[in-house]
Amino acid sequence: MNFAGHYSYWITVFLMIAGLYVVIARGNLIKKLIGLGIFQTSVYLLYIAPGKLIGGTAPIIASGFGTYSNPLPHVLILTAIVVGVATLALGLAIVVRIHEAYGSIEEDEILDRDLTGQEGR
Amino acid sequence: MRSDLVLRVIAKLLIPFVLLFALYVQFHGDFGPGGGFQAGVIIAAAMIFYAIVFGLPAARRMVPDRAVEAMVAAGVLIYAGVGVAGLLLGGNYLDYFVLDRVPAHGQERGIFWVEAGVAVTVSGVMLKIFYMFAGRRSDADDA
Amino acid sequence: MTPDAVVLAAPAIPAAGAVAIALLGARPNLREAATLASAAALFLAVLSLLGPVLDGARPGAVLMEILPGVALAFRVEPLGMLFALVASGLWIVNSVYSIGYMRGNGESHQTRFYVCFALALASTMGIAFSANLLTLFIFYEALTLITYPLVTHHGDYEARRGGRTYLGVLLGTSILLLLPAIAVTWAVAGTLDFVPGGILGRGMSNSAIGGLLALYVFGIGKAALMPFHRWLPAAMVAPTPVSALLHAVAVVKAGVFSVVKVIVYVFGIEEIAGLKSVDWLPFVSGFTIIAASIVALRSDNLKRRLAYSTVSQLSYVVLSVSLLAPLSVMGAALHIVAHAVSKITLFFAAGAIYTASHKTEVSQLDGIGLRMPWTMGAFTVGALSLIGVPPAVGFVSKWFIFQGAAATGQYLVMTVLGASALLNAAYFLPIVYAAFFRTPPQDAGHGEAPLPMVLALLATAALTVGLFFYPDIPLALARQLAGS
Amino acid sequence: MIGEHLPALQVVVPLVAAPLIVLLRSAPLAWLLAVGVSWASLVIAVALLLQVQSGGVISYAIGSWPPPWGIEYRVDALNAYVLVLVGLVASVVAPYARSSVAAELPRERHYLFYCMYMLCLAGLLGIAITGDAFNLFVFLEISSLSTYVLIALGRNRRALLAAYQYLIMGTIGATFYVIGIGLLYLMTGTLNLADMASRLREVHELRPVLAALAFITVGVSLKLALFPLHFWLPNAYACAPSPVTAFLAATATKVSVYVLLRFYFSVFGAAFVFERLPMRGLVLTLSVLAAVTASFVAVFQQDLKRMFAYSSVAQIGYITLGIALVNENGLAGAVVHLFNHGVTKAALFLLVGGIALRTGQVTFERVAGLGRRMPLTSLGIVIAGLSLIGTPGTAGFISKWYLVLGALDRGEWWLAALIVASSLIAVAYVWRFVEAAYLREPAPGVAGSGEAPDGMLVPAWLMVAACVYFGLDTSYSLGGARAAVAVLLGGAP
Repeated sequence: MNFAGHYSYWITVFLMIAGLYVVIARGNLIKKLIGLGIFQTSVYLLYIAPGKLIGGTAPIIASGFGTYSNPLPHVLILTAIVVGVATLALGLAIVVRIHEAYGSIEEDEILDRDLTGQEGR
Repeated sequence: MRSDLVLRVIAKLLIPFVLLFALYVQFHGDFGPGGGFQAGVIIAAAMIFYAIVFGLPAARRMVPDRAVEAMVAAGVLIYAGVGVAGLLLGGNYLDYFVLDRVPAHGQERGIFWVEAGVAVTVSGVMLKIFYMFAGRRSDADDA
Repeated sequence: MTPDAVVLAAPAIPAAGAVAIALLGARPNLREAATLASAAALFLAVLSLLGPVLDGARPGAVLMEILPGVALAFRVEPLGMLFALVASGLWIVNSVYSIGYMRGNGESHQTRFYVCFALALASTMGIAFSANLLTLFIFYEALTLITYPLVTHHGDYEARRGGRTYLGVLLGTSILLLLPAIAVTWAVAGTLDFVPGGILGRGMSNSAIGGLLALYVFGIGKAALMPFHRWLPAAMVAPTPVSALLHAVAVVKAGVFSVVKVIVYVFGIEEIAGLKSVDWLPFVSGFTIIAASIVALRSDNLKRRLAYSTVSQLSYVVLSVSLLAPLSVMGAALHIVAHAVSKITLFFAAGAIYTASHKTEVSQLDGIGLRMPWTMGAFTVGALSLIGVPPAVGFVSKWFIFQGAAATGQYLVMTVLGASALLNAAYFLPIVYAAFFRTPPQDAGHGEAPLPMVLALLATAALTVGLFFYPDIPLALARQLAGS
Repeated sequence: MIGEHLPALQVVVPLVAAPLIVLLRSAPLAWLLAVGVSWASLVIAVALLLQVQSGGVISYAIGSWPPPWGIEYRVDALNAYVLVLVGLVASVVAPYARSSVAAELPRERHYLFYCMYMLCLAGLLGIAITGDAFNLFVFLEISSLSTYVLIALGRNRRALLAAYQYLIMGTIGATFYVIGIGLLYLMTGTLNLADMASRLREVHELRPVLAALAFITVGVSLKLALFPLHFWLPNAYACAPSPVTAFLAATATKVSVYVLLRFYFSVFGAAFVFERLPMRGLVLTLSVLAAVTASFVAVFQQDLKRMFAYSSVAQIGYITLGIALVNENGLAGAVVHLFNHGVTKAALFLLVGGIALRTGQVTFERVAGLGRRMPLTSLGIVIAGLSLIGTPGTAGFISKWYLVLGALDRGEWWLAALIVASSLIAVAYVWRFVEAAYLREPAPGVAGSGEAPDGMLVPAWLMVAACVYFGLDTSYSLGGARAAVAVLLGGAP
């Protein structure tokens, strides 16, 4: 197997694992969202990288060009990015309200406050 | 910041051109990089620039919250409306071919309106997000 | 109405009665009238089916298909006819008695009581007339659930605990054992209908048949075969009319009825007679007879003693059907009737004693026969019937069971029957003796129970004796069952 | 003319209703529109089911681009069945929402609720109807995002945390799904499910396909809360506004199960998933664990919503267990349990919502003596609870029956015994409610107001009646499920 030849996959896998790790390991709600963003970004790469042909151009028919990159992954990922942005925005909005309600964005502190029934600021 | 004269003048000068550029990007989307997404974001960027320079209340006077929400909804409705138009003209949902007597023109017509809807919604959403996050802060300050 | 329509009406009448009772909840007299009216209507409806069934007709009705090939369906066969007749007839008597009891003791939630009672009868009719195992199972579970509010009627700690045992054992056995048994039957036979001669065919090995039989007889927890008998004493926290009609007649008889029906119509007597893998059943039921009698002997609480007596008597039915001979099957069917009328008399008496004197223990009954001569007279008749002394109906059924045992040469069973008759005498007769021949304590200032109760218990006592002299109808139905 | 466009209308009608509601902004109008659209979706779904029954699979090309290039909406007996379930629950929840939302949410957010409700409905219907793997992801996210918002609308601040947790888990799940789709796309070059299925047969390089299967399984299992990936569910269900809980419990997880079924049986093929791989043992083990442990946990909950949420996890275990049986009876049990459990849980959560409206919280202390104060609500919970247990004569029995038969068909006696034994645990938690409601005196100081408003009681009781009806007359529920199973086992999607 050609390890170096698959470098885009290595990057993808690295981003995937790193993002997932951040989501799981961090207690800060914002950092979790950042991790989630990295995790999603790896998917963008996973889709787009194979769609590129070396020497290919944008798929607009013009004289002098014979090879085109596959446009479909781009379209898909454009959608996925929009979804990702929406998720991020919603996540942040919820975090803002959590901060207002609990006075903290650290997971352990929030759970602690829920247990003791203590009010936020 | 609000009293910075240079910024205010530059901003007033710049914003029309930003909006114009947005329109260029919007209509160039047919045959080059561009389209509703990008144009919508640029429009929103212009508004956000305005809000940063002149303050949130001023921006809200110009584009009120209600209008922003209406933009979000209207854009989606335009998009869906194109689809329904396809239905009414005898094609499938989102069928652009039937929008004009010449199928190729129908495609262009369809994508034009769809991109317009996208631009409206995207700029609305971007503004809405900005208003929400920025608004919280000033609400908190007022309180 | 055609007989087919009457079959549908049988569960519908008490259900409609329940609605009427609920609506009339604010006016007790009208409410009780509704109970009596629906009881009478039900009895007449069931009675109208008797003629056709005796002539060999099997009226039935199909409602809707629940599973492909299995419908919610009713079909009247002799055993179901007998059971329905007993339950609906005794409901009238019991309603009269209930009115006296509930008012005499000032019980709360009376509307709920009568509603649930009517619904319980509706479920009983459904069981009696069910045409297949699934219909039987549906109404069997419905009966369990609808009697739960009756068992926990008082709502206190005792009632909750009794209710848990009641529900735990009955639901537990039916879901854990009966449901898989039905599923296996379906998988093997491809049908769940009750067919004379059985439906299993040759699809199972002998040992598997033995296992399936075990799933059925233990899964039908209402038959109170040991070790799944605990719910019956637990159910005694209920008001006495509930113990009388439901836990001496409807519910427990639904259990043994189901066992008989499964053995006759699912397994088929001829099919499994002589199989080594099913000959454990007489031992289990024989053990239950003796063990429950001994427990009854040692119980001071009157209702508890009656409950264990019921456990023991129910196993008579299972025992006699497990002999797998036509005569013993007749005996089983007859004992369902005999035990019903006798035991309801005994419970009526226990309730009357409680209402009049608030006494619950056997040791408190010294000399009570002098104050309540009618009640204790009826009690004596019921006790003698269960011991098997003529002229009471208990003698008839025991006679057939004995003959069945003799015909199949089951000497162990004959020994069990003899021993249990002695045990029955040992736990009933001291009560009678104490009631009539011991000197009463001086402080007891009470007379007979309220009139409706006395009337009810005299009626059932008369029935106990009457059926000895005129056993034609039950006998004819039992003969059809055994011959079919 | 409308008949041939029903597949598109199924999704478009609620999708268009959402922005319309934002434009309307008025709560009563929004509610009216939501009810109308929900009912319309049900009508469309039923019409589609009838069309499928008479004319076979319906294929609808969006934008007239023929599949496999364009997006295809593809309706067969399986997803028509799911569509009807979603439509049915939506059209019962929508009328119910009026009173409930009026009590639980501030007035200026009402239209937002209905907008999100419509989006969620559109998303769920879209997942079920689309025949395109990536389109499915988009609808998955539409429904998920609106669900997060709906949960965050809950009264308690814990709702925010529950929504956040669900957002993280849901996004991870959806991203896993998309990774799996990406790998399949790399191997087959198509996103159309039917096309993908046929091209997969020719793929010889198995490793990416295995990875795709793993990613899709984990991703979808997160969404359907398969044990042990269920931790988001109890919080989300317990904190969300009552109509949301009812709607989600009855539909969201069910639609995810549909996705799993679609991929296992139609795309990868049952033979590949269950015979060449040890998936059967895995799914079976997890399902049994879910059914047993979640039921046990449910017994010890203090809050009714939480209790029924854990019960949902257990019931999902039954559904996946039916899938793992991979035979006709087992699958019929799984598919019919989708429907029956959906109806049962909708009834339960709608009724519990009524209690929440009257007593604020739905802890066992608060429901003590409820049988007197809210007789109809209590009775309804008991009947629906019986269906949850699987008492004969209720819908739940039908599914249990087929699961047991499926286990017996495989000769797995112990499994049949486990299925019936675990339903006994359901008796324990349902009976906790019965004892509290009927056999305990109300705690002092609990508000003694009466029944829930009719607007809530009537829809809830409709569902209760459905629990009984579908236990007695199974020609629709079971007939549909068996047709769906025929599709699954027939191979072609």
